[in-house]
Amino acid sequence: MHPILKLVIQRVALGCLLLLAVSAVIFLGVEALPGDTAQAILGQSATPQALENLRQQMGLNEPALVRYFKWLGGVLTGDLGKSLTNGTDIATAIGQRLGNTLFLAVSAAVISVPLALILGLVAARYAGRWPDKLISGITLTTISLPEFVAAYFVIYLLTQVFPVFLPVSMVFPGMSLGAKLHAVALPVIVLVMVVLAHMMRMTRAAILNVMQSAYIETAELKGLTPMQVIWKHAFPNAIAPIVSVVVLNLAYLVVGVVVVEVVFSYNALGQYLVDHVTKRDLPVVQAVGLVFAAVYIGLNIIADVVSIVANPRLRHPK
Amino acid sequence: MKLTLSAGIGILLTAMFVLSAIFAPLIAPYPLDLTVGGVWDAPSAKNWLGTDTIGRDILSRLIYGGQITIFVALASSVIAFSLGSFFGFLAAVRGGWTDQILSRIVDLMMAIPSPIVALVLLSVLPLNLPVLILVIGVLDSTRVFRLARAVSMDIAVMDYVEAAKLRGEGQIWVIFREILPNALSPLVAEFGLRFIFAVLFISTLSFLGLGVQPPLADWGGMVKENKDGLIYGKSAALMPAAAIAALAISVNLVADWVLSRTTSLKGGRGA
Amino acid sequence: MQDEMKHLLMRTARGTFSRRGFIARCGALGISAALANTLIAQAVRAEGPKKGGLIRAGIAGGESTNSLDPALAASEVPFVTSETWGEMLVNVTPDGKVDMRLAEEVSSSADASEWTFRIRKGVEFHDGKTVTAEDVVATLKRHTDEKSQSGALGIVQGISEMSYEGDMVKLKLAGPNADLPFLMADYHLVIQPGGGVDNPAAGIGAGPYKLEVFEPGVRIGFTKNPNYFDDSIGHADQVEILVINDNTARTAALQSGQVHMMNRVDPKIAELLKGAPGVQVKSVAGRGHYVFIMHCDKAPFDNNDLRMALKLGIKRQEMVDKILGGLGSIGNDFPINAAYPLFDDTIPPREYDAAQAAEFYKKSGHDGSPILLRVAPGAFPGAVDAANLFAASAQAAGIPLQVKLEPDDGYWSNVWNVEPFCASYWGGRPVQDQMYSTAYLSTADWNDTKFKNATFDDLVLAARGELDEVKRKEEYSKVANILRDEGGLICPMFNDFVHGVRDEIGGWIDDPNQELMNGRGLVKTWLV
Amino acid sequence: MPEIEKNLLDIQHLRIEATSYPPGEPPRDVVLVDDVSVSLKPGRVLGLIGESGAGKSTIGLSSMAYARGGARLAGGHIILNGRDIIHLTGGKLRSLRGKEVTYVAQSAAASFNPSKRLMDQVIETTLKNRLMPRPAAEKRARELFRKLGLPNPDSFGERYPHQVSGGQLQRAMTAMALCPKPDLVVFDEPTTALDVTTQIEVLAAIKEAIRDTGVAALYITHDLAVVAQVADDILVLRHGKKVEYGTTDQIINAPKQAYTQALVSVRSIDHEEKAEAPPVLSVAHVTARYNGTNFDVLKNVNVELPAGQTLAVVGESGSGKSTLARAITGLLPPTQGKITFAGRELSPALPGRKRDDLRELQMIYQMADTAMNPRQTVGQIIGRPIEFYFGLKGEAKRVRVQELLDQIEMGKGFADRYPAELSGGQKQRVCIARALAAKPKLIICDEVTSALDPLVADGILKLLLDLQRQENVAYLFITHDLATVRAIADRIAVMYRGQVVRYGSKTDVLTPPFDDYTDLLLSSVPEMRLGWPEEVLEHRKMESAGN
Repeated sequence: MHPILKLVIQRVALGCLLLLAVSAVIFLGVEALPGDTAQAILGQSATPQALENLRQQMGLNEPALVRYFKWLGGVLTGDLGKSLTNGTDIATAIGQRLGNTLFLAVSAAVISVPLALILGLVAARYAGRWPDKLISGITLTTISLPEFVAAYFVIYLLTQVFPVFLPVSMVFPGMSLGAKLHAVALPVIVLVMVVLAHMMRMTRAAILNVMQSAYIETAELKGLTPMQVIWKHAFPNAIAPIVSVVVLNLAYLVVGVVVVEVVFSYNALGQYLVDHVTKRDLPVVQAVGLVFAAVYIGLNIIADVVSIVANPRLRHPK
Repeated sequence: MKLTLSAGIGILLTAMFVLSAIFAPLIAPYPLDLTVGGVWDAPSAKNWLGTDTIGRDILSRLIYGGQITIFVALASSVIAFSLGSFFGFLAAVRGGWTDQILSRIVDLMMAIPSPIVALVLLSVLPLNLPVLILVIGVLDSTRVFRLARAVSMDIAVMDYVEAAKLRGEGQIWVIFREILPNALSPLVAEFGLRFIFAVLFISTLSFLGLGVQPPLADWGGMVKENKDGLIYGKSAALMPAAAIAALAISVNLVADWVLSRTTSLKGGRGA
Repeated sequence: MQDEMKHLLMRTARGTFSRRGFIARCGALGISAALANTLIAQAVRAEGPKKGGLIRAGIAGGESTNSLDPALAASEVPFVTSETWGEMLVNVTPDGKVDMRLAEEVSSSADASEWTFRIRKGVEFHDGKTVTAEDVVATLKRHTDEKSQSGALGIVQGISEMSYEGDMVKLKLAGPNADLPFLMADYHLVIQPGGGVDNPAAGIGAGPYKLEVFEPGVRIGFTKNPNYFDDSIGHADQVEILVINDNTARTAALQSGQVHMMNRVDPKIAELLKGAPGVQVKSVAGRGHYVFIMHCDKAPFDNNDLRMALKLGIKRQEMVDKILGGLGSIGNDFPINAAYPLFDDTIPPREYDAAQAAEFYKKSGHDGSPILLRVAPGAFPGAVDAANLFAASAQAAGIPLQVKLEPDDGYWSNVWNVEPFCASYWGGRPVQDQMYSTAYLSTADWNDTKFKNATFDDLVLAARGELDEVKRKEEYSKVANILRDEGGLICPMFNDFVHGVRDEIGGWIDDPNQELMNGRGLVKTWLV
Repeated sequence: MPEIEKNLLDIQHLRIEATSYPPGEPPRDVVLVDDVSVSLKPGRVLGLIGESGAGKSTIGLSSMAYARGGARLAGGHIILNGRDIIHLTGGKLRSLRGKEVTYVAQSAAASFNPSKRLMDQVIETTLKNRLMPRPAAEKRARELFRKLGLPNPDSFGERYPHQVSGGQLQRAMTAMALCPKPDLVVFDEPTTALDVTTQIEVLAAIKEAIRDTGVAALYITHDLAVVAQVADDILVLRHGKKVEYGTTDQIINAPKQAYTQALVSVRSIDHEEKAEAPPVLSVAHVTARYNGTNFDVLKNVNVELPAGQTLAVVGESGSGKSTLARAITGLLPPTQGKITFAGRELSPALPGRKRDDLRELQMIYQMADTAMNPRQTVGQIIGRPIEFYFGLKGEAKRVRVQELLDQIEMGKGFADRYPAELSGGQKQRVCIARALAAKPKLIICDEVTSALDPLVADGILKLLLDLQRQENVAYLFITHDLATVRAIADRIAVMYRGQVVRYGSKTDVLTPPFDDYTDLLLSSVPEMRLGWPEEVLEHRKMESAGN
């Protein structure tokens, strides 16, 4: 078997193992959260009778491990259970909101990733000169700005001063793509601001790091133009680190955007989680947590696989 | 390596923030919670940065807020660091099972997105500074662990470490005398970045209502208090926001500088 | 001047200019109020409602955990939702009269202990079934069930016997109650087919709009119910609720025209919002009040001296000015104000008195450990600031009051009614009795101050059955005084309901009962 | 009348400067090359020779108007094909590089882009300058591969750098340099990184290629014996200044300057092998493998080292000589066999060893820079073992440190310096002192001189011999350089593929008849004689033909 294939398979298997472990941690961890679930659900109007009924119905009296495996079985068969607070089927609820989350993430990624790479290359090309300083300065500012600040700033600018976009970015099934894109414009702008800087800086760093190698000098002594040197000789060898940071940011776009969702009342997974955490709606918290972890691990696997494939030593063994 | 202009600015600003935080009671023109003006007065000679939602002096609150923000951020990044780097070094030096176990645990922790964990934890745990600091610190220590491990892995293969082992030195000596001094500068730079991360993270948490609690004020909370005025061009919320950004930027500049120094120490080619 | 009159008149007719304002303006122009009123009436008739279109409301107070079961409705969005798809036996009109809905006639026995409702004929549920007396009884029965956790439990518990024959519903009460029709207007008591027993969250009712999409915590969409029995309301073809809990986003949405109306305009920005083009600020003096509630059964608040100390340690006028931006009136530590019938305006308002407060505090023998006041920004607009002001003034009186900020999400399930001392608000009720029996009777299941006082209970019950207005007013006065001096309620202010409404909206009426025209803002307005 | 041939390259009064940033000090300008003039006619080969820091590479690269990290061409003229290129920039400069002048770097392994096929890299400049269409370029490349004696030249270009050996890469790099038919090729220590047996072949190949293509060349090296083989003229440099400039024959046979004479006479130390003595170390039937691998890097090794004497372990990279050291120190516990040290058997693994075992068995490394903690002063570095083994503190320790510093011929004031402030030789001396501080019976020296310039290396060897006399300490001396072996060994073990192929006293090992490998090894050692590599290779051809 080709060594790459072997490595990739190993990596994927490892990821699945990790995911399994994570699922256990999430389940038991959430179970261990302080606070009486039943009480939290029924809230003020909870009579002892109702509480007891609920505990029974939730099987809170069974041992944790049993409940974990029951849950896991459900997950594997695509059944995430029902929300305790309003009895809706979690899988379907998550399905739609995950769709929205991904939609936002992808829209932001499509803009930010290429932009980041280009800026990174340019900055590396003119390292230490004014274009580099300019780019670095701008990105440094955006990286240092809390999301919510950026968010309110664009709201003020683009819905009040220049009313071109809508401040509330809810998207619904049946909206046309155009309408959706128009709706999420503001959160996308904010997210791009946030992730662009990081990716661009890492791209620049990775390239400059490779620029230290002797074969770059060889390329220079071949009389290649600086851009040729970077593009032909530096970039191919900087792919692995760049990919890993890109993936890191993609993951962030999926799991880290609660604030943006809140500010723009964007109906995605983050807010869904926040709402249910405080209600101790355990099944939901566990399900969402698992989904997030899965996305995260999945992306990391992709990153590893890419860097494996990008490595000529592995691609063309001796 | 000479001190660059940007680094100079960074150090200057950082120092300014820290000092004003330390001597807050001395410099703040008004007490934290005193109402001295109307709602959202514009900046004036009396209130340099204007007043907030219930007419408290923003400058004063900024200064006191800095105290909290910087303290919490500092404390949590210190925790993140002591934890992360110690275990990172241990993993690198011990290798074998120790490394395996520690690394897998960290993988596990990192596989569950930290904002989510923070959200879940903080919305159920009692909200006070120690808890806040601890949560941020522990969550953040994983990244430090990775870095510390990577850096010390490079150092651990150096001949002088092998020499120390051959001499019969104990692990503590190897970690603290042979590895730590050489891993310091990249770690210092990382510390800067972690600190910024903590500042932003705290602000965000406070913004979500899960962070610093009144009557204490931190910058994130202040933005939250005053944000409603933003869309009417009331500058109140921009002040703490700017403060956060300024602090982050200045520390960033310093960190970048340290980082560039360390890479230039590592050498690469050239005269 | 002619033009100005016309313009104002038109806007008044559409409800985008307040009646009061118009009459005042007329006064300024030397026109008698009487004439002004007739002018308005004519104008409104001339203007008339426009049909069609889509009306959107941006409403705060909804979570993705909300359910469609009217019994569970506890916050703003579910309330407006059930008011839009559901229909009750009766409503309450802005001027406090009973408004016949599914019931077309109400009558009572002489001692007000037995009531009969005649159900309107030929009204259909959204699923095509006809509304019958049986459905009504089934509905009421469902709310009496312990497990249903209905917010109306307290109300229906007062009914000892329900029966129907033909289109008549008979209710025998445990004790006499002159206000029963008002109770039947409670928003939990949406009439559902078969009482909604088999599927309470189906969203099937007899209301003016049919439920189209229900995305809890996001949006709820409706289309017009063609078979609705009353075409004087329900003008738009479609209406939609967008759940926007974030104040800034909500306001921005209104200004950018993304929504036509919003609730909970933060008083701080009311002034600023008035300046914005195309937007009206509608502030309605209502029965809603912002409160700090203590559990009378939990230390240290089980000590009345401490409670009194806190009551004296708050600056009410400052609250009204700073928190309500003047859009409200001071409260007097009982939940009733001039907006209620039979209100006793002779009870002296309680003033801030540091000395006395300190005295009471000393008397209470409290150990001086910090007294935690829990508050979330969403408890009521400006809640956090209010709490900080309270803390400041109390500390000035030597009371170690400390504010503890809680997250918005889940505040109503984890803090309110759970923690012994927190900020809260009440929307108010159409009549005094209902207010008291919902929250202050020992048996009340929303008794969020855990106030248990036999004499108080007896007085409330007596007043409830009392048909003699004078006697009744005296009794309510006593009730108010007991609560004011012994209760766990600190009520510094009655808030106006402050709404933002766009100029395109016609037919807006100031309704003191509840926010958003008693929850029917989407139903009763139209697009101009 | 015949016109005189024009110079291809004319370097006049060249001055190259750089700015250095010493830690903790203000940056200052240093002169790398100072007033050097030299000229080169077409088709001729000029050897640039000198120790590290002599500025030979800097001059070589200046002929491409290129200066490394931060250095700048500060003065003089570089006239190539009749025009001064010192101030060329942009397109003009780029069309010069890789077309008129090409470059062969010291470490081809690092100088090839790991993620591109060799062929694409070899013909890159040819295509870029549109010298010929791709097929033609590839054809030429294959020819060059063949000429340079690369294995199956037709498919060689399809490989990636990591798929071929160091020697082959070095030849590929030469092919890359020759491909665009340049006027001048700069060879920068092209064989230094190679094993002797490979070096001789590459050297011959390069020499032949130069002759056939008639290209002019600058050949940079620190090894006179090597440069003697290829160069027509030699420029001897020191500290960036010209020392001596003349024909190869003159420089080698009649050096005028003292420094040149020193270079020529380097490695002339010899030393009498000592009589038998009881062994301080004996390695019996040691076999070892790295865990996770399934083949033995040491196969049944048996050697003995008499007290106070030197056992030289010779072999090329990968022969397992360093592994032997690791096995003895306990870093790599043997799978079989036993190691007896000072009469007692050592526990195979490091943790099991007694403190005295550790103390009496010290080690010195090849790379002195990585062998010392850059954050510790010389005093701390040497002082630690003193404190650790003998518990000396404060003044006593300081005195002992100074003693040792004197022993390694480093005067006062060094104790407070950091490694970064020392020269290569000084660093290695400090390492020796650190070993001595433990009062060891045996010091393992792993290639301790191979990273140093010849003269410095000699100094170190002399020092080691003196110390052996004074302290009666034994050395296990690992090296690939037979000259060094001659200089210091009492006994020799020749290793090849993890086995000791020849073992005995120096005289026995170095006198014929040889086994094949030792023969190969010995014959590959560079000699000053002109035409030496050809002879050797010719001889080998015949032998292999004979068998």
